[in-house]
Amino acid sequence: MKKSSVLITPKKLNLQDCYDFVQAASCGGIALFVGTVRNSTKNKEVSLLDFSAYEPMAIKEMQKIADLALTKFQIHKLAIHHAVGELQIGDIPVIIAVSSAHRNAAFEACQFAIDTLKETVPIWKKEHFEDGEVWVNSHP
Amino acid sequence: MKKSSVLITPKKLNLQDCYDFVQAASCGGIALFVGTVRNSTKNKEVSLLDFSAYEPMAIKEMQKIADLALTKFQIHKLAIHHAVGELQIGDIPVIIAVSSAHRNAAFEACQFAIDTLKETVPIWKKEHFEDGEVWVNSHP
Amino acid sequence: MKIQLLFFGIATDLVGENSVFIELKSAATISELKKDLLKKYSKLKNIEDFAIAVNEEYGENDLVLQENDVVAIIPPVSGG
Amino acid sequence: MKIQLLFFGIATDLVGENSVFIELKSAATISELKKDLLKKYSKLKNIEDFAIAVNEEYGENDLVLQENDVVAIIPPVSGG
Repeated sequence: MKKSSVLITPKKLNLQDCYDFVQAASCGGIALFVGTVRNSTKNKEVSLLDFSAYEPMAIKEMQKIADLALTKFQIHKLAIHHAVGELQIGDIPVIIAVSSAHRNAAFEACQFAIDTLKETVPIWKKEHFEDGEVWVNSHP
Repeated sequence: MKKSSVLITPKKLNLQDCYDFVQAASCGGIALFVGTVRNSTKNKEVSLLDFSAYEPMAIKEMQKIADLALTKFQIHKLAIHHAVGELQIGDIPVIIAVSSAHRNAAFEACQFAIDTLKETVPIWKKEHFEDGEVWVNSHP
Repeated sequence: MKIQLLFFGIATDLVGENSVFIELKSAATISELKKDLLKKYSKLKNIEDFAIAVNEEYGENDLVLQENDVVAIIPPVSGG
Repeated sequence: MKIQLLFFGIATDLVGENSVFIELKSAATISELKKDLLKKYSKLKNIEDFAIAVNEEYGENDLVLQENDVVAIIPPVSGG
């Protein structure tokens, strides 16, 4: 049985899909994290975000996070889904879902996965403002 | 604007409803916890669970948790929904959803809410097995 | 004075009632009520412990009960 | 020897390319490549820092490159 679902897609991410993948009769809890596009960053109004990825490598790095989380925490299954392309305010760039028999492991693995994703996975976002655009984290 | 959604219902809980209540343009992350009915407890096979509540008081205690979480953590909105009645394996007794500008506050508030709910809210579950039934936590 | 008792969870099963009205001496505290209850419903000793809520709020042992209070027997909770 | 360079994120914008093939001396290390890149594409100095991936895996500075390696310039990531 596949223990992890790793996905990069230009389509809208689906919370229920992630839930359904991890849900199991042996599990008492599911922790989820949903990233959403905020309307502002450092007090500047964002109009949209554009996500791009080095896809084959990003998939590998996401799979490493999944495999490491499955080793490190007493969890059952996990899903890491990331969107690419143009996202509007309120859209969902990322969903993490983790199921486990006991809830603390699910919470810990979920936080570990999103924290690590933000450090290692080769995905970039460009914020578009009224008056220009900025590659996040890359400011010269 | 209502900052919290507190619900006890005999109907099926809905993940998307909780998500939609907390989601907002000012938020960068939503943490969710979904409790699910496990097929076993202490290695005994569970056939179904029956949840009952002291409803008016349970609603008050859930509201206290919501209000306290909104004070204690830098979060935007939160939902605490609990089901009552007979639940089968895989069914959802509880959903917590929390939105915030930054994800750590959402995770912390979500864990705080479920941990506190399990300590203070007057809701009880009776586990039904092949050979009998047990009120959880109340074993003589 | 008269108060209403509500039983929940395992307490309902042990006592065989959801709700009863009982007579109590004036100004009884929760800890006095608990002693009375354990005498009247000795099966309640089968619960590890129980809390008392008065008018839908948890009450400490030294809380003084009033006429017409609604007093709930709260066995260890197990929601979530 | 010939290697392929891939640019992502802000690096694409700075360099104006997604992908180029370049000639490199045999057995060059990643840190040698980085120096070459900063000479050849001086605008890359505008990025705080960048990592290098070789054939879809992060590489340390002392990693020795091989003919036909696919080498990606990875500016600070910002997914999630």
